Amino acid sequence: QSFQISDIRVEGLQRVSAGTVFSALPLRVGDQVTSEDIRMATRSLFQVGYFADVAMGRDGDVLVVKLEERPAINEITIEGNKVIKTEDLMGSLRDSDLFEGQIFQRATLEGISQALEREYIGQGRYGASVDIEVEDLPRNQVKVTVNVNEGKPARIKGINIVGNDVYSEEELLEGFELKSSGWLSWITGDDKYSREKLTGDIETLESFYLDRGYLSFRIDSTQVALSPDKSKIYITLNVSEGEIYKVSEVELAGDLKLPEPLVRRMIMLREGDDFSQILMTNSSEYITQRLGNEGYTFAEVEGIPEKNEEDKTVKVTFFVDPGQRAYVRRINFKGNTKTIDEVLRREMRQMEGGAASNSQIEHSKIRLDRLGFFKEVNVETNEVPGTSDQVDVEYTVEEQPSGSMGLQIGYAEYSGLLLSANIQQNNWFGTGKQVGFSLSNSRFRTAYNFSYNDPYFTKDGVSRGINLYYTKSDFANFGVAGYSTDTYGARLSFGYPISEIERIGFSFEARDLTVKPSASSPREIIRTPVIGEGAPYITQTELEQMREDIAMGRDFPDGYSDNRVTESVLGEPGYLDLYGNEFQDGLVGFNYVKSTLNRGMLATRGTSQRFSIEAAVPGGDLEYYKIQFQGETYKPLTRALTLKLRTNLGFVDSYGDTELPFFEHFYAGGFGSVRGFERNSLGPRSTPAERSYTVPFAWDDANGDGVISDSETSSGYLLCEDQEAFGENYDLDALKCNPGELVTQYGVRQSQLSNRNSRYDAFGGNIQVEAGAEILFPLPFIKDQRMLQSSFFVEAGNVFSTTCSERQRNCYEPDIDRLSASAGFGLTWITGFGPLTFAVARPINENEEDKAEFFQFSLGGSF
Amino acid sequence: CSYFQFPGVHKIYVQQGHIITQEMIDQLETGMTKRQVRFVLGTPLLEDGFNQDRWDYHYSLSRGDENLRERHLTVYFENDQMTRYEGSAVRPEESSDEDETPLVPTNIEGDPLPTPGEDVNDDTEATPLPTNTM
Amino acid sequence: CALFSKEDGTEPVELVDFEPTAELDIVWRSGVGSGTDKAVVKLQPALDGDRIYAADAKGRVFAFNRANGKRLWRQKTDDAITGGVSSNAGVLLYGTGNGEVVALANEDGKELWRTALSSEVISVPLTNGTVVAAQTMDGRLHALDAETGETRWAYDSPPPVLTLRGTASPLMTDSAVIAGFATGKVMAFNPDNGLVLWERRVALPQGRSEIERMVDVDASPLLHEGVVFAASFQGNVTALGRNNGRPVWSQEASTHKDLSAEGRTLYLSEADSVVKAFSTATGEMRWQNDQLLRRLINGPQVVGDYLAVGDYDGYLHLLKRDDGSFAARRRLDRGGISGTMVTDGDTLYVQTDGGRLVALEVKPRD
Amino acid sequence: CSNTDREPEYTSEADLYEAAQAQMRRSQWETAISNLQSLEENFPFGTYAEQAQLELIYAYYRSGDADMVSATADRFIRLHPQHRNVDYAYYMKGLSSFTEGRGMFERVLPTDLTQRDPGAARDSLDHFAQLLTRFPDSIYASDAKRRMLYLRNLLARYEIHVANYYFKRGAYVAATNRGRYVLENFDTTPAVPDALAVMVQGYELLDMPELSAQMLDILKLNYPDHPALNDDGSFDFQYSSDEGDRSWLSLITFGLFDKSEPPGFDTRELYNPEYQDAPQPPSGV
Repeated sequence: QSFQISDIRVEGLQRVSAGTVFSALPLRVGDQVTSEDIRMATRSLFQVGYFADVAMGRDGDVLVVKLEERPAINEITIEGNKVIKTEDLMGSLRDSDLFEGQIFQRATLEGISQALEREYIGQGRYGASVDIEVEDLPRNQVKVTVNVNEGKPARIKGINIVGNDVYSEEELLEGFELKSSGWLSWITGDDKYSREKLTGDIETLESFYLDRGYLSFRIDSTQVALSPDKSKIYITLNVSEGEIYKVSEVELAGDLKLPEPLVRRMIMLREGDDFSQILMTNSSEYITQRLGNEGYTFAEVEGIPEKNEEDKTVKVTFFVDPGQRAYVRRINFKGNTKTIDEVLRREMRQMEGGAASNSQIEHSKIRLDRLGFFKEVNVETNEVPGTSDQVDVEYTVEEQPSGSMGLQIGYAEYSGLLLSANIQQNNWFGTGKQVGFSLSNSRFRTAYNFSYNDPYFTKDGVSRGINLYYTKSDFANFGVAGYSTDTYGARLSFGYPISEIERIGFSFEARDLTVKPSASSPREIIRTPVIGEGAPYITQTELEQMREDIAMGRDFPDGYSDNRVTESVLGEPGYLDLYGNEFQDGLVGFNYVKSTLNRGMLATRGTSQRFSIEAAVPGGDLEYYKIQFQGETYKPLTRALTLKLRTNLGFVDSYGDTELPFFEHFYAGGFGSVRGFERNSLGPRSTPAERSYTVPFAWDDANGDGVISDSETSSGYLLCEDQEAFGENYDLDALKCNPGELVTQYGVRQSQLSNRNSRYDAFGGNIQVEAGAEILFPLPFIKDQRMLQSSFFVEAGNVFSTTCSERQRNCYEPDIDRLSASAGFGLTWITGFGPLTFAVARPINENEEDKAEFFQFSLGGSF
Repeated sequence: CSYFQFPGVHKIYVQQGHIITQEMIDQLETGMTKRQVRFVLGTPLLEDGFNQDRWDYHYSLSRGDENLRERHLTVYFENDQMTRYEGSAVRPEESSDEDETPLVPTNIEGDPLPTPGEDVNDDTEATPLPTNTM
Repeated sequence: CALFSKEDGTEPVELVDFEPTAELDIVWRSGVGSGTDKAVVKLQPALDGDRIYAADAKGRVFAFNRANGKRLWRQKTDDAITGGVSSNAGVLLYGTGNGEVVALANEDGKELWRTALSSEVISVPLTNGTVVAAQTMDGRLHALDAETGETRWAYDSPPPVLTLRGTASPLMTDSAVIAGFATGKVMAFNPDNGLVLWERRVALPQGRSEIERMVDVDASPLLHEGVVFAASFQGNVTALGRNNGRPVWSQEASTHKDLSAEGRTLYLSEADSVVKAFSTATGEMRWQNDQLLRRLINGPQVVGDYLAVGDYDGYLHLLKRDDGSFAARRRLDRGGISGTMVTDGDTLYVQTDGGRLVALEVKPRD
Repeated sequence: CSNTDREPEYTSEADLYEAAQAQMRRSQWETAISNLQSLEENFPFGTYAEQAQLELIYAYYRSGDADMVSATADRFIRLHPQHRNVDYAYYMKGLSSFTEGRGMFERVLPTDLTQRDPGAARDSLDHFAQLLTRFPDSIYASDAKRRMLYLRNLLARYEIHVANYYFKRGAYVAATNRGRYVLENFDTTPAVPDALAVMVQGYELLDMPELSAQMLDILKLNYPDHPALNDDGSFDFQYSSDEGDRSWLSLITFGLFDKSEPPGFDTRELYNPEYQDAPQPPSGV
């Protein structure tokens, strides 16, 4: 019997919303309903899957729907999983839509264990097992606990190729991705089996033989066998090699669009050669690409070999189908949320509205990579819907920090408040302009520097840049460095491309430089005075003090007067003595750069050479020229390893009669030069200033109490060997005085011999030779490798000098085994604050004076 | 606005528009429908919404500010039938050989094709495609 | 719950101690090259007349006098021997990892012939004097001419995607060649022309993953009193009529080691190293010994009224045939015992993985 | 191994909701989020359940977690397809991707978004469009429309910048097509006058004078006050195929100083209002 529904009442709803029930219920108020309709409705409600039980009742003309909801999963916990992280497992559960809040069904249990087991088998852990406990919770919820026993990972213990006579097993297995467990396997994990890798390796094996002419090579069968305890895997490949086929004839077919001889020149298979699949595919790729350059973006070229079994020869026909010439409608950029569009578009070699050329599109991608602003650049060419000859080119970039900034505020008792800030941005506000300014201020040093360069001052890439700098320091009383320089000046530089990969540049600089010797300036810089023959040297300050005393009429031993403090007294002249310490100069520079590096930062392919020459313009105070060459090249060794070779050569000399200024010397050691040694610590040493500490003075014990008191000291200078001046009972030997040494009126202290200044600071040299070889390798366990570059390196280098004075230590003419060398591990990481570089290195060849430094670290180095 | 610049500044080729050869023009006949013209000459890049009955095929090649070559072809229609065309092919078949600049210049220096018969066995990795065609 | 101990339930169980009721006396002992060097191979000695032949994985073949172990001759080859040796009718046979079957004259070890097959030979090639049968990893059974080694016929039964390492050695009788395959089937062929006499499925692959569906018959079929016994991995052990393969009985079992039988009892070592005894007539299980759990024991071998079985640590265990309880135990070689052992009824010959050949006799302890 | 500690005994549903409201007022978004989550988990059918989910969406938005905003909004839409405030969920999905591209960098420093890839803002166009198709009369419809308009202006102006570059580069077909793209796709945006100017100049440089004149008439008709128009109605071409004049300074310094570079078309001040901030969710239970 049927009845008309006057109303529908739903009971037992907890978690599911009424809306879902009504949308699933095929009946509506007012329908004439039979028992058959009700049975249908019940079934459809069941299909929703949320309800354990559905009962339809009638209360007069009201349809009563009694529902019992299935429990919902309140919580899923996974225990015992080490190899695969919980989120990944949860992720795969979510893929088979099992997650918290989901309705729990019997099938869910089966679903969970199946999903997890599939996950483990995918990792080659065949022995893994999963069991699940379900625990009821109040309010119709359940807690699901999954404990996983991951078992041992199945490792490949043997790969055996049967039937290979011509090539040895090692040769064949070398190109395989799957390897049997070796000592490196725990890092690379190449002994974990996966079916995709095996199919990939089988293809590698097939192409190995086809590339060498074995056209009838066949893989008869492959077996993957597991040891009974499911922990060891054995792979067997049964092959039959067949013979080498020779190329009998090479034919071209189809519409070449290019003159035939040009196309033939690109085919690398000649009659009579052994057939080679790789040469055939490469030839077709070159032709395809050449057609692409002519605008035939959709060209297809295919080489078809036809075997002749009897005489083991093969006829190769290249079918060329140029397809229609394609044009680029639009070039779109995605991902440059910071860099402005023009900075990317000006690197494009493919024009919108022009014929599409694959090599130009690819070349433009490399130019974007070379900017150094992007971590990743990808390009896609998509057909414009509705046309057969128009494409849109999509460049997707991922931006990376392309600069460094730092702020240091500190206080040190010797330097007072130290404040320094520096910002160097190669993509200033995304405009592609390079802007950098730094200011640092402390009690003994203030320095300001501003640099600005616009690489695209003109659309063709003429760059223009200015650089202003001002530093002022006064180390005078503080013997930190051998000298300090105050300098200010401005530099205008510009450059332009002379080809796609070569640039030349010029720079004009005006510089005013003042050298300030410090108390411990070495003698090469400023002479150290000596009083009389054989007497020890005294410092400049002490010489000034003597002059003052003379001027004030202090009594000097006879014969010493201001005129004595003459040439002979002052020791051999240092540089500043000869040329003063104020230098105004104009500097002219020229540089030539050729770079095919594939990325602006952390390159992994290509070569770059930079040659530069800088000279002081005659008429300035200095007359020197400086020639430098930097070169680096990257060669792929294997899929993961890259060899980086680097060299750095420099030569500076004077051309006029003024000598080479010491502040233009090259230094070596530390980052960017020879890691493992202290920064700028290699090469020739300066001779330390002679200093005499002994300042004995005369004292006659007038009151005989043996205690020095002011009244008893005499003033003025005494000749230290003059016993009578000191008074009879004064023991001169205790004075340890050097004959001819003047003594002043200060008190007698326990006299110290004038000790040499023990620090032999590096003085630099005018010839710089550096070279380094590095093996770049991906760090294990790290997913995003694009911001990291780690390497084992061997570096050697030193600075030499052609004008060594005999008293300078460690100063040699250029000589190979004088190169200080080190080996170690280096890491560079590009962070928002600039490149962070670490190095750990051990010297393998040291000169006497070199100071090794095992661990070195730098943040925000300029680049 | 060209201005005197340093000698030897590397300027890139800028190529715009369609390469229409004489062979294509010979295939044009009056009365052809738009679909047929599109098949012969290709989809016009400068399809102007305001002038449905006029298709312009412009070609230009310049380097820096020097205009090396410019051609133009306009096709006129009346209710989907070609009435006439005016203009010339980019490279008339019998062009003199002094006009050597290529139709689609590559802004890539030195296109190093590997010398034929390069020995395959020595390279460890399969010879990579010459991607950075420097 | 054990927080720190390494136990995760997959280590071999400790040896239980017991009151020995028999003694294992070593008759003689001699070296057989370098043993199996950890490769999963099937090396076992072969008894022929008063000699015993054996080979190691590096290609050295030896012949000894069975009574005193004196070495008669030694042949050095550079084959990677992965299956062997067997000796019959003057011909000594072994299979190599490079897919070859090699025949030597068992008189002096000189090479008679060598034939390349389609894949690795990881089981013992056998001959009945006229035909040599060998099984290769790609699931093929090859029959070669015993004199010349030329292939007479071959049967191909392609294995499933994932198989167990190793294959069964074929069973040669005068009238048939019976071979077990990775598909879980046992087939009998006419040795002269390769005609299929009968075919029987030992176990059906079930389960979801490829692992659960492995049902390889790696244990060599055993002929005992007119009944052929065959057993599969993760499957069953079954008794089949000799000439038509009709099943007599079938029991659940999972083994990949060779079986042995004596009187009315069949003995086998399960994959998880439980030793079981079944009645040859009804298949009903007489007893089982699970005190060697997960010690990777090899196939059992009857000697006198005892049953010998060796384990991964090199111990040789002697069980009483009537109830399976331990009777004696002796350590032969630290390298482990995994190959099948051979006996002539009262002397047991064991080739250990470390490269030793030991002849033992059992003396009841008074 | 000890079993995990049981969660604190739940306070009543109302207290949890009030606590979350208070935290939101004090913009302690993290704690508000955890309270709202525990409320939803432990009282899935309480009176506050649905409202808590809406508040959760808003809390995630204010805490800047765009992914969680769209995830929570999707879940709300799936669970309560007919809820009266479900339009808020659609709206918040659009809004979260609208502001996602704006890192601290852009908000603080004045960056011209029309020259860059709007990033996620491009997806918010479809979210808002979805909102407008499903709930044309939702209270958020007008705000969504205004945001869509703002985004379309952004994308249109982007095209004009590209056209200016291609004029500088000398790729006149490319420049003209960029102009046409604006007319065809962004016809009501304030970039249209500049697009017309681009096409006038483009056709001129492609020496197709009649098309250029046609475009000029349209420009003069619709935007007589466009700066590129001279008083006599002719067009002030920034590029011309013949020689432009150059200051003597740029002549002698090889063009390194005072290079005369045409500014390109940019009449944003004239025709383009801006639009920025975002409203609160609907209150009331």
